Amino acid sequence: MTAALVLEGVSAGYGAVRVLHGIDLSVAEGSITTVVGANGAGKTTLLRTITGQLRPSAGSIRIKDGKDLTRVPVEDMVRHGVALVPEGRGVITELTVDENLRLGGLWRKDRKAADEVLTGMYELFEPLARRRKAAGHQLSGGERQMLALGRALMAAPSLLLLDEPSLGLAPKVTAQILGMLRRLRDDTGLTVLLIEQNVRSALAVADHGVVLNLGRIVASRPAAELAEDTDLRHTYLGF
Amino acid sequence: MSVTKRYGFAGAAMVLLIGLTFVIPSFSSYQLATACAYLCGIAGLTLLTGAGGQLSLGQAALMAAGAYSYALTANTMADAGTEGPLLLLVPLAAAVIGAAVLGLVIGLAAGRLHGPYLAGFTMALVVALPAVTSTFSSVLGGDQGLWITVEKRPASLRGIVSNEAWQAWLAVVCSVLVLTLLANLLHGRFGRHLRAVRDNPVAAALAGINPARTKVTAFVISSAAAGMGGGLLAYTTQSAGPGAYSLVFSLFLLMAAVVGGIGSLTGAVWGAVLLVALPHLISTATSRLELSTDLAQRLDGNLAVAIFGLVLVLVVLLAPQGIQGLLVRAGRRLGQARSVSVPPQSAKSAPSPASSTPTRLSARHEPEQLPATPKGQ
Amino acid sequence: SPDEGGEAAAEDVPGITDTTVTVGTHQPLTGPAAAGYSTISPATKAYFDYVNDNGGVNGRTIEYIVKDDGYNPANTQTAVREMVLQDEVFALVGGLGTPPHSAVLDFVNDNEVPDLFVASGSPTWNQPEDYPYTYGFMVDYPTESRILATYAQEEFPDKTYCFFGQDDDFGEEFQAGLEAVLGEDGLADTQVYSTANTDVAAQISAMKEAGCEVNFLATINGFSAQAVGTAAKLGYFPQWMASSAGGDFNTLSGYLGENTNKLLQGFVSANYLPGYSDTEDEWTAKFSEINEEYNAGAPFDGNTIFGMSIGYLFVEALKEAGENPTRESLLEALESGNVTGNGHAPLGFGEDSHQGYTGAMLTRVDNGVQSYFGTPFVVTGDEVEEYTEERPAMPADGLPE
Amino acid sequence: MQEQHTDRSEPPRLRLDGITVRFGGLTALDSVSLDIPAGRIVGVMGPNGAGKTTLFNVICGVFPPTEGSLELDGQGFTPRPHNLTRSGVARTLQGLGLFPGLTALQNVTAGLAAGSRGGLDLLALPGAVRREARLAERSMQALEALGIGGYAASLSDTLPYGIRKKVALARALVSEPRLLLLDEPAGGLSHDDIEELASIIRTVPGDGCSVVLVEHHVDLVMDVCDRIAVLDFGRLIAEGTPAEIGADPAVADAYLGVEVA
Amino acid sequence: MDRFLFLTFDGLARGAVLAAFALSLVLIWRAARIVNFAQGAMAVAATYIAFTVTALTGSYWAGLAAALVAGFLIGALVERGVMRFVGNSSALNPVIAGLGLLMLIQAILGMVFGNSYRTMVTPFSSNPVEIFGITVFSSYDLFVFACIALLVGGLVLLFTKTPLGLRLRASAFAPDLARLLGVRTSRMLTLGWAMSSALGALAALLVIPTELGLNPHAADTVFVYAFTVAVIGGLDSPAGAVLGGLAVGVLLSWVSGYGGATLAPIAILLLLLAVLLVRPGGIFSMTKERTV
Ligand SMILES: Nc1ncnc2c1ncn2[C@@H]1O[C@H](COP(=O)(O)OP(=O)(O)OP(=O)(O)O)[C@@H](O)[C@H]1O
Ligand SMILES: Nc1ncnc2c1ncn2[C@@H]1O[C@H](COP(=O)(O)OP(=O)(O)OP(=O)(O)O)[C@@H](O)[C@H]1O
Ligand SMILES: [Mg+2]
Ligand SMILES: [Mg+2]
Repeated sequence: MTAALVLEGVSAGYGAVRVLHGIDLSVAEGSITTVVGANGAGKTTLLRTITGQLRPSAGSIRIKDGKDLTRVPVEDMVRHGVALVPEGRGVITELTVDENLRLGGLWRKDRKAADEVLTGMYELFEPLARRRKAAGHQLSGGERQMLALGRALMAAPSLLLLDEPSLGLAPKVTAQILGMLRRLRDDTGLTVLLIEQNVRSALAVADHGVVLNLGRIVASRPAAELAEDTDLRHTYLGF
Repeated sequence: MSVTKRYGFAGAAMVLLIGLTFVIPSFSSYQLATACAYLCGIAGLTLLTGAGGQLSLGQAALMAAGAYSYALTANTMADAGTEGPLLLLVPLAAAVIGAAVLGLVIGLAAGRLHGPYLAGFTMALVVALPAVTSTFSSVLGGDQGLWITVEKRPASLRGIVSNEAWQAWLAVVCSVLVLTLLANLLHGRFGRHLRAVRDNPVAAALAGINPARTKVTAFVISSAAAGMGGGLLAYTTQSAGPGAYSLVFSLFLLMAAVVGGIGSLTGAVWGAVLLVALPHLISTATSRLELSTDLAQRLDGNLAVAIFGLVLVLVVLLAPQGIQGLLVRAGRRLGQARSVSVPPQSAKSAPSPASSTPTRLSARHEPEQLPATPKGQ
Repeated sequence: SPDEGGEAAAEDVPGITDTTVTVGTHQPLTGPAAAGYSTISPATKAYFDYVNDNGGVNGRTIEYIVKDDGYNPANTQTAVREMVLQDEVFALVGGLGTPPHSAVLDFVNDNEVPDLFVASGSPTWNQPEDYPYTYGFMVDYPTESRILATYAQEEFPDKTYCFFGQDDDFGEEFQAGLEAVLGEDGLADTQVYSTANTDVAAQISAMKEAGCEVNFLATINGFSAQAVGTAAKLGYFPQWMASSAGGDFNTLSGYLGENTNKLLQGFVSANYLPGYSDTEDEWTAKFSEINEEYNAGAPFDGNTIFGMSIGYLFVEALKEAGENPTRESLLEALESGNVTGNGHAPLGFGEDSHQGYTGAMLTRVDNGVQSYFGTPFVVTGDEVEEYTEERPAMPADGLPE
Repeated sequence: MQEQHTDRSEPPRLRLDGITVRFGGLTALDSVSLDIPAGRIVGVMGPNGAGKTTLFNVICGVFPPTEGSLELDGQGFTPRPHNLTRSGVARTLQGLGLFPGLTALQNVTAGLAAGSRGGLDLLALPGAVRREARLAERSMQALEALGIGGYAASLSDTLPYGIRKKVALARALVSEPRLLLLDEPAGGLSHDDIEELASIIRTVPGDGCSVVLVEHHVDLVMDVCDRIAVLDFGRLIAEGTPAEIGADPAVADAYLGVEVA
Repeated sequence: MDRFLFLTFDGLARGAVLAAFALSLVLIWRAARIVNFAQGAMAVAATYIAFTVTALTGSYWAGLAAALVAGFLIGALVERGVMRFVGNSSALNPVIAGLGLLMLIQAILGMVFGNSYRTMVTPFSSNPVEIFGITVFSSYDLFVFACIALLVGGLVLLFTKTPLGLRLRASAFAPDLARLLGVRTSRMLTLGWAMSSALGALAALLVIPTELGLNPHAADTVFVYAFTVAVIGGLDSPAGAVLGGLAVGVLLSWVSGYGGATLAPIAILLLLLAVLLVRPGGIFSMTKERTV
């Protein structure tokens, strides 16, 4: 199996503060990999580094075709098939639901396909269909999270990065979303890098699990194995 | 700074500046007096805009309210035959009260506005000032404004200090007083409430702070400070007229506050100094240039304005935290250099990025939209 | 005699050394008002340079400090204090504008600095009791308007008179002069404008509807042009009678463009200084020459004449003040009545008057040429009389004896 | 569904009576009636957009209900946000709701604003300075009670997320409320932190304070709550003990869904 | 009645230009969340270029094209050269940078072109036409109306119907997010500035012939009124700018005509107050923002 994303010795931080220390990570194509870890472990920082919002101080980040992501500007990420659902419901509150969604597919040349996907999104996220014309700021927390996810999917990414998608979502919706991620993986070969606080569900849905602690990877194993390892869970995940 | 220290510092500053008037030429004393008057207005903006997040372009109108209150009170008292210290103190008090009352009226309306809407409203206010003075020209003296009968320096001082030095004394005492009171407010309960309302009005309300009242109060306080500034200007220049409190002047006050560093009252001091010294320095320097007649005519005045504009742009680009921010950073670097052997701060305290002043006036980046802000809604 | 003042050692007099006399002025070199007035002080400076090149005044060259105040009284206050306290000027010459100069009136008089030839038509400067150091220059607005009104009564009797003016002292004082002549209800309609709004269609259309036939203008040049231009657009062509502050043909044609000659045909305005288009005039010829040589050939217009005339008047006064002038001797020179200037009407300077030009002459535009006609008039009290005396002849080379 | 207004001798801490909220055409709350007994923890669950936050907003007076009324301790209650803490009600916001420009300690002290009525400490007289010191001390105790005293002097937006959540909680607790409204306090917290949060919430009713807890962490809600109400499309679809709710098929259908296999 | 109609028409003509200028402010606000205080000076600079081109070629239309191009370039230059580097540590900084640019540009114009007024020609007669004895618009006014209608229509379409418009808005509201979605925000920002500046230049070019003439300060008052107009209309709303512009134009005309020119600024202040008290975000502000 080829790797959709490979990090080698990636270090990054904010100013003088180093958050990530020599991360080595390989995400297999068409798999769901989850990164778990305590608050402040550096999970969000990891995603920010991959998407180019933060420049790594060392190491390389490559995608499937060997393309070095560290040289790709943020605005070209989607063109390389990388989409991010940022932490904290990155909804553009001044735009309507519809506009937010359309924005996600805007970079694509074929309008038709984008329109179809749009209809698909409304089917996927029913509550959004009811609020099509509502401005982003009117939405409830969970509605916003759905919108952010839908928008990222509009870009038809090959590598989807999710930062705590379950935050503030009803269990039913969380389950739906995770289920959907699996379906997308199976149907379209989508690769997912999932960051979750909700470790149990995350490990349940993922193929591979990575534990991040204080900016270092302390374990990287098949998800099922991780879920079984009580010692590790107690030490780093607290249950 | 503890309260005692603050009072000590204020006292020392007063003594020092008054002492200074004995060594500097009288024109410099006049400049000192104007700088102090400006300082009152700028410090008011620091509180309103810096800590309160309300962008006002109308500070000049409130200074004008102070100046006119001074003028009307002083002239009425003088006509009634009052003399002595009363003729100085009562009009000054009137200046503060007059501006505060106007500030209350405006604040009641402005308290509901935010960002550019408040800016637009306050700008319209300054622009309307000349119209107001000519509409009520029988009282306010129209375009030319009012002459003021002022109480000159006490007879006992006449031989010792120049009129300009005396004006500087008065301005120094009043502005240090204003600054101290503002510092008390900003470092106390009110400052906390003001910043809370600025940062998150809903959360502030839920914490028991009345956002509307806090905003209006900030407006009133800022206006009162401006009123003191206007009163001092009225005293030193013996006049109160609309031309002196134009939109341009209002914008200059704001520039001074920002360029000095809107995050702190010390920044306001730098701003006031700059506002007085910079144009002076630039025009002195440009007038030194030896130029051909033709060139001189093109550059006359324009060169000074161009340099001033350029300086503003450069300061914003190179020192966005203003002069005070620059000094603080330099100080910190110095401190760091000195204490290399001391281990970095305890691991517990999180890294603090260069402290910023979160004034959300132009809503350039709503924090919510920044992926860097975790989990906010 | 003024020479008595000469006994004081030159060093004791502020602004005077053995070789120099330093004077200052405040002018709007920048800001919105610069468009109308920023060319005046260069003209004055050109004249001073000319004098300096010709030996100066009693061996002293004139140093002329020009401070930009942007027409903002607050800046004027700083600028004038700097000149008086720091630069220690001998006198202020030609400070410009009513609001800016009003702001420093008390200060200069408290500091006993001669404050000469204020460039504004306000009667404020003529208060020798309260402001003994301040002298006017321009014919004041009420004087001008009396002359214009009197002429209108004679030339255009039984017409409907109206007034269009600036919403400040300029307009008010001008209007007062008109009403003194025409009577309380002599004006059928009065309209004002504010400099903040250049659209005057509302006012001009009102005057048209009121049937105004003779319109007096207390306007600065830009607004005279707006008034005339707007009226023409409305197909309205009344007789215009303008103040000297807003009747400069060259400037007006700059605003009005191509149609100037047609629009300004018959335009009457008051003036008292040599006309710049009057090439026959010896003063004009000389000033034009100086302008070429010392003012980099800047456009020669009413402002140039105005600036140079102020310069001339000051040099004349300085000469009169004696070998070693003092501030006192300078003022005595002015009070002596020997300083005459170059205007068509006499100066009012004397023991109990600091009034500048006491009268004016009228100009009319004919086929694109603005020229004087008739005799000058002077005003005493409410009386407008013809002034028959000759204008002072220009001394050799335009340098006061 | 069961009878909501069970007659008891003691009035409930909070009574919602037929609360309806409409935003234009959207009915966010549809005649919701609910009692919050004194000294109890009541959970409110429901799908996204069900109206949970809106319910809090009505209780806090952010906007008035379109219909219906409120009672606090048996008295009619027309809330206004800035008077809430004075009435003994405190609320945390979904998200954080901290003041980034203030330190952690100042953030908490701001929660005591209601106690320090009006006045401007213009002269910083000794009395005012002492009072400020007392407030700071109380706030410090609140921080320490949650074990985060060490962060008191840090600007709040430089703190780790978990700590910030606690600061927000401390700010609500410091005013010693009789009714505490928590909107998704566990959102974004890791497992450890949630356990800790649960134990903190459990201690609150010790002082007679009632808690209303809106949360999507079903485990947490089931664990700490005495009673649970479930909203769906603005309607109250179930109310009962955690066990009853857990067994309610309507709730499972509307909210819990099927666990991911 | 005639007079009333005359004043109304005159006010509409003037208001149209205010609207155009206000629209340019709205555009920059939407693109960068900045109130650009240098807008007036930038527009005047472009107008000077138009003036020079017209003087050289003798064609008004060449001048008009030059104004648009120059405006576009000046806007891009200001954004690329200055505004882009203004940090966002305080939202006040762009305001101050704008003021600095304002002074700089005006001073440079003064140095290069001098302070005096220059007459600008108009392509059509500015003499109003009389219909049924009532003086209405001049052909120049109609030309102005046409230009502005065209622009407003174009802008509305651009922003609501085109992907470019969506990109522009997205990068204005949330640049960081927009970038992640593939929007080249930096280009959008420059484009926004350039378009706005071109529009400002056009507005200046249209208004200056009806005023005193071209001068470094020619747009000072226009800027002040246009800012007020934009605030009245709601800074985010092009339609608001147009409506606000016409309203303020007519109000100015009525007040000057019936009450006296002096009262005009007071009337505007009162209008602003009235509007903002009822709608603190301007007439066309979006639905009230949800804060909790
Ligand atoms: N913009 C920033 N500037 C400075 N430090 C930061 C910044 N953002 C995060 N940090 C620090 O970097 C570390 C890692 O943060 P990060 O957000 O990556 O953690 P996380 O694993 O995503 O945590 P959480 O589970 O709370 O989302 C933390 O110590 C945090 O304080
Ligand atoms: N101020 C408002 N304006 C318009 N619609 C609103 C407003 N507030 C809430 N709504 C709508 O009302 C519904 C209920 O919102 P609410 O925030 O109460 O949901 P919630 O139950 O808290 O959801 P979540 O669990 O996702 O936070 C949503 O559809 C929301 O879009
Ligand atoms: Mg994170
Ligand atoms: Mg909610």
